[in-house]
Amino acid sequence: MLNKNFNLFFVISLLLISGCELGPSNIESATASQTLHLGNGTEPKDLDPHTVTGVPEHNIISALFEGLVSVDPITLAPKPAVAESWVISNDRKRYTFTLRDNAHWSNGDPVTANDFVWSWQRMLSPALASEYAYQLFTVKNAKGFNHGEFEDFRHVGVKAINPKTLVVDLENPTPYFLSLLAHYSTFAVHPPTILAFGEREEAGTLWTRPGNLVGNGPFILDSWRLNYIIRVIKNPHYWDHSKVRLNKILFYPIDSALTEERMFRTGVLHATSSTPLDKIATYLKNDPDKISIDPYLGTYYYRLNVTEKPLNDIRVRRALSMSIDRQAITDSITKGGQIPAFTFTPPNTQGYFADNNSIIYDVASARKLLSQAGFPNGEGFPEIELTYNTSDGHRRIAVAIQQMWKLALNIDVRLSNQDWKVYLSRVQSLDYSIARAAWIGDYPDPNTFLDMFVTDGGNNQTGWSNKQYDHLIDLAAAEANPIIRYQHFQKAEKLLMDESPIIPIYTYTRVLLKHPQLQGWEPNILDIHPYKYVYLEDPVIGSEQ
Amino acid sequence: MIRFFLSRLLQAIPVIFIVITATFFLIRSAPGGPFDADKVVSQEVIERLNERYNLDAPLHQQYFDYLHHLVRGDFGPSFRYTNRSVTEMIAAGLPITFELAIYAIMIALIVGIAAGMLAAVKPNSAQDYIPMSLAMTGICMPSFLLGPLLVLVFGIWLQWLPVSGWGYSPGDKVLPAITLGSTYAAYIARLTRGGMLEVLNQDYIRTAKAKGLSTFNIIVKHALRGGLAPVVAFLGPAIAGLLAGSFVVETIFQIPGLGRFYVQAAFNRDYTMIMGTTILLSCLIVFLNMVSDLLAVWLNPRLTLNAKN
Amino acid sequence: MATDSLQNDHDLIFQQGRSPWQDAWYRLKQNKLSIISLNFLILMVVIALITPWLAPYGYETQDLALGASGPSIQHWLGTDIHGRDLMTRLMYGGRISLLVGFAATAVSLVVGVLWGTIAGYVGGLTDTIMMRIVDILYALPFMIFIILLMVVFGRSLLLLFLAIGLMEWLTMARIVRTQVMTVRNQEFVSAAIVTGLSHWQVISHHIIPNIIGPVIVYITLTIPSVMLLEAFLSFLGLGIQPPQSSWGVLISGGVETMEEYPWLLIFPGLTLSATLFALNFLGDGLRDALDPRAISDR
Amino acid sequence: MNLLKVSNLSVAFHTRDGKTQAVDNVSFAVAHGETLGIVGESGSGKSVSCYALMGLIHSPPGLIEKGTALFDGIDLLSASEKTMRQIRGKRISIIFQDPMTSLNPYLTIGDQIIEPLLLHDKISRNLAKQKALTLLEEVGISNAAVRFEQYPHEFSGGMRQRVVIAMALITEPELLIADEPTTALDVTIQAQILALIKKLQQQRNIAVIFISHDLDVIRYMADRTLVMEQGLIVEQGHSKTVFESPQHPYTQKLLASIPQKAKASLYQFRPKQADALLSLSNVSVSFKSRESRFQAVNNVSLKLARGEILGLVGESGCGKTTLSQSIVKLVDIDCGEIRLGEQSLHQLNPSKLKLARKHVQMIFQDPYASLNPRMTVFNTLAEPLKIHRLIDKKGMRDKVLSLMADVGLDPSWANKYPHEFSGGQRQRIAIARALAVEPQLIIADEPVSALDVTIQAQILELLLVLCQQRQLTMIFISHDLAVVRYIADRTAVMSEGQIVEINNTETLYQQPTHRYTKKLLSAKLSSLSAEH
Repeated sequence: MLNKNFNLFFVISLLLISGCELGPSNIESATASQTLHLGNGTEPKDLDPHTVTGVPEHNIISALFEGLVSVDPITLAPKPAVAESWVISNDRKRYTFTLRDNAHWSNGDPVTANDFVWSWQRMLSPALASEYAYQLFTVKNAKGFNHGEFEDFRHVGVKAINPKTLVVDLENPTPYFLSLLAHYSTFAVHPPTILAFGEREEAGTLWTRPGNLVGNGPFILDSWRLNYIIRVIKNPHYWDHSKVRLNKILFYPIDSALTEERMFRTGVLHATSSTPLDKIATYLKNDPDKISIDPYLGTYYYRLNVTEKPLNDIRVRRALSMSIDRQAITDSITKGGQIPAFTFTPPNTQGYFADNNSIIYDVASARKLLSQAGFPNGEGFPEIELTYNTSDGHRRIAVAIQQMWKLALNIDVRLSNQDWKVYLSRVQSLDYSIARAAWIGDYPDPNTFLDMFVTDGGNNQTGWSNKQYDHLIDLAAAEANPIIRYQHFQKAEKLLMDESPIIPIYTYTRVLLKHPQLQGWEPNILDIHPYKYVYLEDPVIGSEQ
Repeated sequence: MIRFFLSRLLQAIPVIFIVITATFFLIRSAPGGPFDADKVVSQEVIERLNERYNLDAPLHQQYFDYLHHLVRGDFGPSFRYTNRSVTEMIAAGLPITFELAIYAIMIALIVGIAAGMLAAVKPNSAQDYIPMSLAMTGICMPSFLLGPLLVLVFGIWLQWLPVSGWGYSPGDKVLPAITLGSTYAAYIARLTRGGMLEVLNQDYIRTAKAKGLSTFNIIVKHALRGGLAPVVAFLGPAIAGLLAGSFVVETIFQIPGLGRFYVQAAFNRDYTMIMGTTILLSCLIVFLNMVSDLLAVWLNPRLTLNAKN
Repeated sequence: MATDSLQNDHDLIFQQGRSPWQDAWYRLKQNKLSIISLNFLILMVVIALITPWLAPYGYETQDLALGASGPSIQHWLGTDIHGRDLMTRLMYGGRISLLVGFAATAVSLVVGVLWGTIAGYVGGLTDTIMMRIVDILYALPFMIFIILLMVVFGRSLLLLFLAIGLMEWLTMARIVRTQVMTVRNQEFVSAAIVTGLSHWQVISHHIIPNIIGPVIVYITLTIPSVMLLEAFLSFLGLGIQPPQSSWGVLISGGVETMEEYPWLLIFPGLTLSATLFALNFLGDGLRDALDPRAISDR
Repeated sequence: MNLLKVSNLSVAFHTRDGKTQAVDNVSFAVAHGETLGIVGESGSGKSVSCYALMGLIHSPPGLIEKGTALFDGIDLLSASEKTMRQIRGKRISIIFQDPMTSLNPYLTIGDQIIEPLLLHDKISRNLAKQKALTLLEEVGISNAAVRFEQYPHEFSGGMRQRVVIAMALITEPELLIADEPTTALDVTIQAQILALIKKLQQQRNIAVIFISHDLDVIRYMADRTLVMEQGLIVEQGHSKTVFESPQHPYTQKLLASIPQKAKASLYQFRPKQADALLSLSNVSVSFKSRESRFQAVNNVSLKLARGEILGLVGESGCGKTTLSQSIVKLVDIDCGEIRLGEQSLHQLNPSKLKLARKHVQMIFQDPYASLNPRMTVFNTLAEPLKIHRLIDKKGMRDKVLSLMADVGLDPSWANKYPHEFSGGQRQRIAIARALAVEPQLIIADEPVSALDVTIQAQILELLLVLCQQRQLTMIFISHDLAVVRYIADRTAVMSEGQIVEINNTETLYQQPTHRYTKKLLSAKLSSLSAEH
């Protein structure tokens, strides 16, 4: 009896060990088959462009679908996609799109203007509860429809004149409108497919499964193993399929950056979605061709709760902001070429530069400000709490800043890390003193940043309110002249930094590990890499001098 | 036997019911809802989502609705992975975690029992001290340390084995199984040593020797069964703990198992998924305790199945 | 030999009779490995106590420009990524780890032993109900539990003990219960009852001393897992907060940078292992010392 | 021609406390078909010398210092392990003392019986089974085919010993070593087993070494007898000669220790007044298992006068222990009443019960198990004094020491632990503990069964003296009829939960009326050997 069991153990352990001969890695066989392996953060919630919100979802959806407009991978300028051309009216409020004849769904059906009207109605419908519905609020009456103020979609400013002509009316002249159309929330979905698996406004039906999903992007969904691998293969019906060089893309949802890095190092992945902080220096030193550091449209900052003492005092807020040595943080902690930030909007956001004289690193002035606020040398300053969501990187920065404040201002700050959801609910209910935050722009325009801090803005979450600021943002929205518009934004941002309800810390960079095989993967501030330009090619050895 | 099962089943019902009830209300009292996100979701959207997932009903109503669905075998849809049902996700993850756990337990048993036996046959000798020191090291070395270490040595330096995946490339199951099994191997080694020492002092071992059996045969045929009693008692809770603890190993090796779902569901406030995995775990605990008792009886014919314990 | 002093001690305490503890101490003294381990542990505790006066640097003192550097004359064990002295942080971390290790284990010990003893001693329906409660607690999702604890009670070291104790006592209760069921059927327990002892006296005088061996072995296994659990809870936010640290926190941080800055893993790892080995030897020694039969049987 | 010739065997044990010479220069021989009896008290080296022959001495701590043991030309002491394995279980078999522990509880009887056969004779399992079944029938196990598949715990003690015998004989060994094969058994069973061994030996012409501390058993079994004391052979010769005209003083002492027919008249009970200290009326105790109810004590009534010693005899399982436990309320009674003096024991509240417990104390069978191994003698004896607050702290020491002196223990041992004492000394501790609270009634449950004859005699003497001095009343439970006859004033015989006969001891022993009493008395070995 027992002997039998032992034999069984033995056989199974042999089986386990038997695979010791490692075959060729993913990377080694990738060039020939043009198969791209990508680290992709977490498991996507779904692949329905109208209901999802995250970056991992975005990476896959952009392979499966295409909008009216796409962006140039280098300049981010709008490029024709499903729409082969468009005309903008003089008041910049009416856009007339002409759809290309050879745009097809992956089952061969043509993509029509009606598909877009149908899809936008779906996306804006209250019942679907799309979290990104506001992306289309620039369209006339879209907000009202989404809020259920009326039910007739014909009042919304989007019409199909004929199968290939789509007319969109806007509320305001919105210079970044075309960029919005490159965002997946404005993509069209295939109505018959949706209806085959449920109602138009029904979320979470089975239409996004492999075999069911019909898209219009360069790739089609081939397989989806939960929490493991999502595989897409080339779509022969894609209008520009001759340009697409990749045959397959495999997306790996990987929670741990350390695991992802190890997978990259052993040739499982071509590119990662993140990079462990401590590996950056190693790669820069040993494998500079395998790491890429690119500018990114995002700001790492701290929110200050201006509704409670002592942070209701502008001088205290400015003192806190001015006593942070941002350069030391980017040099010694984040190490990924991040830029110390003294304004909220990243520099050169589509040609916009904020006035960055308001906040500087100046410990002496900071001490003076704090003393004026009634806390000379930090005396009497209450212990306040710095809340951040659980993450090693956030902790390291917080630890450094805690110490900087202690040394510069002699004040004690307690660190408090919270589970993500607790952190969110704390911040949203203003149940914090200082909270770590980050903002990644949705589209390359200062509005995506500055719009946040209007009075009672959903993402304001500092309790800060300034009439003049609100007014400036309104003026900018209505302004058609880009130069004057940016001036409004600059004034607003100066106001924001003077009152400092937030402490910008650094402007993000996109640090990722990237195999030299990976070509056509162009750096841009939105970290968008249209797969139709991407291909794999073994680097020529010895060509560099 | 039937009585035993019935009685256990009867005990399992209140246990699982209490677990369901407590978990249901506990998770809803934790701050943050399933739909809170980085970029603030408008109140209207939240309300509609709540409506869709029956979260707008009074709490007790939600509870009874949940029970109502549950008795019909419906765990509901996942709140996070919107096009997945909880049943589907468990069906995808459980077999993998189960397979991992089986390998780990087998490694733990083979290594642990062998080491424990070696040590017990010659107590207080090098043959005792070396395996027991290794066991102690194994206990000191948690999987979050051992896993990356093994990957570094065997995956990256020596390049013998893959560093990730599960059934994707040959040999990729070796390191996860060893990582998960080693701590348990260490515990089992200690338990086996203790149990064997006890049994080897028994009179019937002397009888076996008087019959002319060799030391190996004495150990395998006569001592092992009795000596493993503490190990068997340990196995039930250990396997349950192993399933829950596979999260770390699954994360390190990118394995699409249930452990990751179990932990992530809590962070995501994926209510139905938390409920599903917790119910599964409680059933497993009840079941494994029962198996552990059955196994103890099978190993030790003197015991009879007592309905109470 | 120690026999002479032993004899004197015998006479000294003869008046009152000896408690098992006093006896254990005499026997323990004869086990060299245990005494070395005990001295090592005492040294660790002493270091922990006088760390504020002993440590060469402040545990929070940073040198961002220096960053992580290997062992050197200034920093014997190197520095971490914030440029903080690792030795100092290990010394301060020991304060937390030792406190948590012992206090949380004590919590689990008290609860687990009480629970297991009552279940095993009383038996029957009481036992069934008590053990099913243990099953229920095993099954509850601990992650949610931790999040709730943090939200409801905020953050404190005391809460940390409680949380860890709450998780660890379950297994302790199981082990104790099995042992108690064996011991309670022995004749000397009947003898004690006949003598007129109350149930409580029987439990405390006769049963608990006789289950102490397995309990001590389990404690030596619990302390390491408690110290590592503390690191995990701290990471989740329930435990200690930076800039404080503990051995577990240092090790789990060291794992992440083990290729770049191996000293950040090696030194905390060695410290923890040495302590745990010492605990283990002391535990084995104590178990033997507490069992009067062990020595002559050897 | 001798089958086995042992010359100059010396075995020593090395422990922390130094060297113990367990067997000292022992020489003896056994011929084919002969039974050699070895008699001696525990620790005399009788078992060790036989284990040495089989290579069963653990080394360390044991060490065979010198000697030879020629078995059919092979020196067992210097043979290789491989050679020994071929001899063990094949040519020499051994029956161990305790059939409860010497069978592996995890394996079926059948597997264990055929194991040596499969190992040595390399025959098929089926053939082995056939052989085993025949042998099982032969040793008196009916329904052998069914029993073959059962586990040891499903057998009674006597049946197990039959299995052990079958297991030893299945390979048809030339030499059988029987180490106290009947000590753990009831008298009636003992007689059967001895008869069985004798029968099988004669049928197969096997040489037997029979080890026992029981002189009656050796006298009945052995052709020649060897008396050992402290590792030395003090006397050997034909059994008849040794028993009838012992030469060595130790042999004489051994023989003298066998209980006399009755105690000296000094200790006889003389009823002064008719007050009953303890009275049981219609007491019944049952144990419920799931399927059945087991009636352990069935409607027992008896009265015990102050100062009287009542003997309670019966075989294991007859309910005598349960009855005694119900008197001290370790088990609850189903119905009936137990009165101690004026109190009804089973209606007392906890505090009154504690008081009542002071008056009734118990001495348990196994002096090892009944003492907490982690308490010193001092603490063991002080505990009841503390519990009942009989004495203050200052007086504690004197009281404990005087208690120790009373039971014949050296007071300087007060800080020793139970395991540091011999069996007899442990039983003295247990008696001292019972006496500590100065009870009126003592229940002694087989207090001398685990002890050697000489020690047994001392303990019995001690109990008698104490009863006399302190006017104690005692219930003395034993399966040993001779012991009860020696100590008890009245004797009750229990069978299947009932008292079948109760009478003055001498009357009962000489004129038993109940069928069962007669059977019990006739199973006594002295009567067997008389027939022989």
